[in-house]
Amino acid sequence: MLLTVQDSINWIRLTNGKVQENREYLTTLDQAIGDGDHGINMSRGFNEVMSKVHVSEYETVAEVFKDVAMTLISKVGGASGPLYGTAFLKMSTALKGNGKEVDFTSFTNAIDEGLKGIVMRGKAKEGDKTMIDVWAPVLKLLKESEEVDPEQLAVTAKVAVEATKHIKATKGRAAYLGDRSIEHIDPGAMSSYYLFEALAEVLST
Amino acid sequence: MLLTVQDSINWIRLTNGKVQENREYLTTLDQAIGDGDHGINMSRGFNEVMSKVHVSEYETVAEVFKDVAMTLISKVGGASGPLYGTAFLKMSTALKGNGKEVDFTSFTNAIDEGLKGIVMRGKAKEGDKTMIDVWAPVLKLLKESEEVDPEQLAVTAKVAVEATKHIKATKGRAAYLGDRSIEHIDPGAMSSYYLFEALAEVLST
Amino acid sequence: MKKIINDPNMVVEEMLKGMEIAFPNRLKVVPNTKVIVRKDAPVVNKVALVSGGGSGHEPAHAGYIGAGMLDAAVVGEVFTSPTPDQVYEAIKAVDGGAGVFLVIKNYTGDVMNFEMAAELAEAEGIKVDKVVVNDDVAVEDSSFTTGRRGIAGTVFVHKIAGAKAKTGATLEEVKRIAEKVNDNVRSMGMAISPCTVPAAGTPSFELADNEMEIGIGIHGEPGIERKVITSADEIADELTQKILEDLDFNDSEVAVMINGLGSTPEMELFIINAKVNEILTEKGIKVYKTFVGEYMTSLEMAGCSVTLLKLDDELKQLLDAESSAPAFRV
Amino acid sequence: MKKIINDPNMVVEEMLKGMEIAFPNRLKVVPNTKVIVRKDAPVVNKVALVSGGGSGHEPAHAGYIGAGMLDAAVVGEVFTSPTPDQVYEAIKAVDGGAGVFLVIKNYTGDVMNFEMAAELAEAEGIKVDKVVVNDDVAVEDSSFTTGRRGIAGTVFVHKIAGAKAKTGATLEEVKRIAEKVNDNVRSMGMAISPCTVPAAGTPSFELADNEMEIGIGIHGEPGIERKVITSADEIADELTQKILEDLDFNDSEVAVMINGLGSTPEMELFIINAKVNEILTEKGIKVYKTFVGEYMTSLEMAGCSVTLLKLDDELKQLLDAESSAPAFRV
Ligand SMILES: Nc1ncnc2c1ncn2[C@@H]1O[C@H](COP(=O)(O)OP(=O)(O)O)[C@@H](O)[C@H]1O
Ligand SMILES: Nc1ncnc2c1ncn2[C@@H]1O[C@H](COP(=O)(O)OP(=O)(O)O)[C@@H](O)[C@H]1O
Ligand SMILES: [Mg+2]
Ligand SMILES: [Mg+2]
Ligand SMILES: [Mg+2]
Ligand SMILES: [Mg+2]
Repeated sequence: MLLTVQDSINWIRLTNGKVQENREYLTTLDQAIGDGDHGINMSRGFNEVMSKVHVSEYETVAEVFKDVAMTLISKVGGASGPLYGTAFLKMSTALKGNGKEVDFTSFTNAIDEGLKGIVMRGKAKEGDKTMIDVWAPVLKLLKESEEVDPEQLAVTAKVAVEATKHIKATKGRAAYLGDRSIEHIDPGAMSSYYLFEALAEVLST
Repeated sequence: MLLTVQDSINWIRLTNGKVQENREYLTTLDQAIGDGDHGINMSRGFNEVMSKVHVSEYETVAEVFKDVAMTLISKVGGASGPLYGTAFLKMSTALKGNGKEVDFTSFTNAIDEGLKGIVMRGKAKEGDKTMIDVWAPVLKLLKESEEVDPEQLAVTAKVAVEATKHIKATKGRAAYLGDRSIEHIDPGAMSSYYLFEALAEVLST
Repeated sequence: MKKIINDPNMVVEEMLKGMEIAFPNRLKVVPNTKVIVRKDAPVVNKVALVSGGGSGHEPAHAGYIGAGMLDAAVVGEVFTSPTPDQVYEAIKAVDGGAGVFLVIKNYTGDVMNFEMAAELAEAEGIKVDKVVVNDDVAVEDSSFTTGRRGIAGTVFVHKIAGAKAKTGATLEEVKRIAEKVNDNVRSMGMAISPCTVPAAGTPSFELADNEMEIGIGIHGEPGIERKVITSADEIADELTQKILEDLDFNDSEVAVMINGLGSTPEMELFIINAKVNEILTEKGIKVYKTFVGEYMTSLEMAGCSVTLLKLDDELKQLLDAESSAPAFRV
Repeated sequence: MKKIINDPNMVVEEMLKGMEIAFPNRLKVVPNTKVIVRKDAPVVNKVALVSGGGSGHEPAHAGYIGAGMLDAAVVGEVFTSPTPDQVYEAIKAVDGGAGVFLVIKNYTGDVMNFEMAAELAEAEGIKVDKVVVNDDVAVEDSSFTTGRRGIAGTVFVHKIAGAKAKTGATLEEVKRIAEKVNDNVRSMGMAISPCTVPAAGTPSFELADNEMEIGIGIHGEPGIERKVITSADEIADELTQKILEDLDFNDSEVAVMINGLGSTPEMELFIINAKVNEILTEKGIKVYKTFVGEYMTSLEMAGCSVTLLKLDDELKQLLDAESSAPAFRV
């Protein structure tokens, strides 16, 4: 067993905490190479997610992710809303067969489907300087492992987000800047790092 | 004899010099209690006056003042344009009977008519914190004297302009400020001071 | 100073050129002047409306030229009243035989220069009359002083007197209606940032990060009071209350204008409008029509003014009448 | 941050309220949404036009609602694309049976959210089609990247596709004309000051007193190049040249739009217009119509964009057709 319903809720709660704490930092990152709303968008979205999850009862992890997805899709907007929303929607669909608990293989598969959703929706690929540049290494790690090492997960995500600094953006708003996008961390990659950092924390307790 | 045609031209030239030199200062004074264009207005106007006077031949002081008047009226605008323009027009009219040279009594009378023109046009009175607060003491000095003491003339104008600092404006733009107009020198009073300071310089040589 | 300009002393000339080229079928500049008139001026047997003043208030006044509004705008240097000869040129260019009506904002300079022009025109046998607009309640109304300024309410005078003139009304009738508008219109403004006259190069005043000026005019002059910036609702409340204290608007219908001074996003103007409307509705004052936008600006000043015009049937009809002026299409 | 607002997180809601109250006879907000539609929506058997995007671009997009232009505008948070459910609400509110046409500016977020809404609508049996406007020549045009942004040229798409829809054209015909406009319109912008998203509280970037950003977008994002500010003539020249290099305008007739980004005085826009017109005239490009003003803003950013639309008879006729939209009256 990897993730219970309660774990999945904790995951979202921890992510929310990091997003709210780093609202301004995310916005600063987005001001540098985007339009300065990523922190605001994520903060608004996860606030709404928390309100939703708070008052609901869940039988399965898939249901939790479905609510997260629908809330992000309908409350965030911008690029990150449909992308994170689609990711959680695909993760929810992938976990439909599972119940209260999700094992490692199913979860890895869900992350795989989530990333596919992001790619399908945004038509970006690894190396375009987007959130994909965090999701892809994380998925790779999971696929190559037999079980989760939370510490390694966090480190992988951390290294991945830092690496976006050196990429020239070709997708999203940062692409308008061309070479000027280099030397800046991608904001969506950073929020994805928070997501996986929160996951690592949940899995290590 | 007080003023020759050449003196009157020198007067205008010296005034122009002071106005151009203090363009920014006049504007700063006008920014404090007006709309920040007095230096620009006076500078533009006297530039045009100089161009006009430069290419003309004059037989009488009245003719010089007429050209000064018409140029100021058609090139300055704002409040100061019609006021200075009217002053010089009335001075010109007052000196119509005189020729190449103007004596002290005629000149005093011309200043009297000039000030009356300003009052007629602007409907302000002494103590309203306008250029009148320099013209009136200067006229008083002239009326009380038998001949001009250039030094006294300059001092009188200087004292008068400084005194506008303590007045609450009731006419012109400064009036909108009410009490906030106190502690600031009136820009039009300052440009009138330059006019009379230049006159004192002409008369002392 | 940071501006998109060439020579700071040539901004007015270059603006006029850009305006004339932008509206070749509507406007023309009278050669060698700073007078801009309707392409089809003079309109025979119609009272012609002339307004103007310093520039820096765009779209005032050239944007209000068109059938049903102004016939000419005289453009002075930035924030400086145009000279009498220029106003006189405008009068001559638009006089169609029925007389010329001058809409003057109440500033010492404007009044003097326009009056001198009127004297010149009258000497040439052109009938001229005028209204001096003084809608700004921020300034004390006293016969011993300069009196109140003309600000955004002037646009309603242009609109309504212009509509009246278009009906074929006489000069006296146009004057009556213009004074009626002036008697029933009140405005008040505020700013959160100053503006910079191009030829001056420095801002007209300085405000700390948390300060605003209440009772601001439209020439970058300081307002009547400087204080800590409050919320949009409080600002709307303060401006509206001052206006309502000045004239009895009870049970009446009004036109509302929320005017941006130059760099206030429309978003903020609409936020102000929401509150002004709420205040009026609470007091039983009915909003007949609302105008939100930049009508009478002060270069790039950030701030706004609120204008209320008390309406009766006559004013409503003229307010609703057609206008082809680019900045006030009805 | 200095703004005339109440709660920075409520600016969009309060703006919508202020808009609806300002135009009670023209506009209505679909209850519990951020969708603003024509008062008489849906218009039966007319293709309905829906546009929108983040707010902060006012008068875009609500100001373009009216007969002959848009049927609905979907209003997102400041600079943030609206969500699919909101766009879907707009589609439902305006569909009059002839289908709904979406005018989308080419931003990743806008495209995704509008497309998701289209999928929802199609699932409900509503015919939906779209154009993705990408007029900004500052950005490289590549199929491997996000591609070009949609900026001020979008307003011409609204106008012309709206006029086409008003003639009773089918969804396919509206799409054809919208794409024709998009194929023939090019824009480029610059800024001399940044803007501040209310909820962010700090400016989007910082510029030194002598710097400008060339190739700026409309979301406070930095431009493609930062350099020392030049004269208005040089700026006009740089923007226009970039546009002319991108599309062959030789011997053609064009519509020109000089768009202010929020706090640029009209005076400066007209100065730019004078130069743009001169450049075009020199090259034998005929200016058919000129638009100068704030059409697509970026909050209180100071700067401007130049847009050229290459016209043929069909486009001219539709450009000249009547429009009752408050921000684009024809
Ligand atoms: N096509 C895409 N595919 C994947 N991620 C993307 C794409 N476009 C943008 N993103 C991500 O979205 C982030 C920006 O999100 P946000 O600022 O909320 O939206 P917007 O760009 O619409 O303002 C970027 O930093 C990037 O990680
Ligand atoms: N009614 C008046 N009578 C006399 N002088 C006046 C009057 N109104 C204004 N002034 C003078 O004009 C000066 C302002 O001139 P200026 O700045 O050029 O014109 P404006 O006030 O139109 O911008 C004031 O400082 C004052 O001395
Ligand atoms: Mg963003
Ligand atoms: Mg002044
Ligand atoms: Mg002035
Ligand atoms: Mg955004």
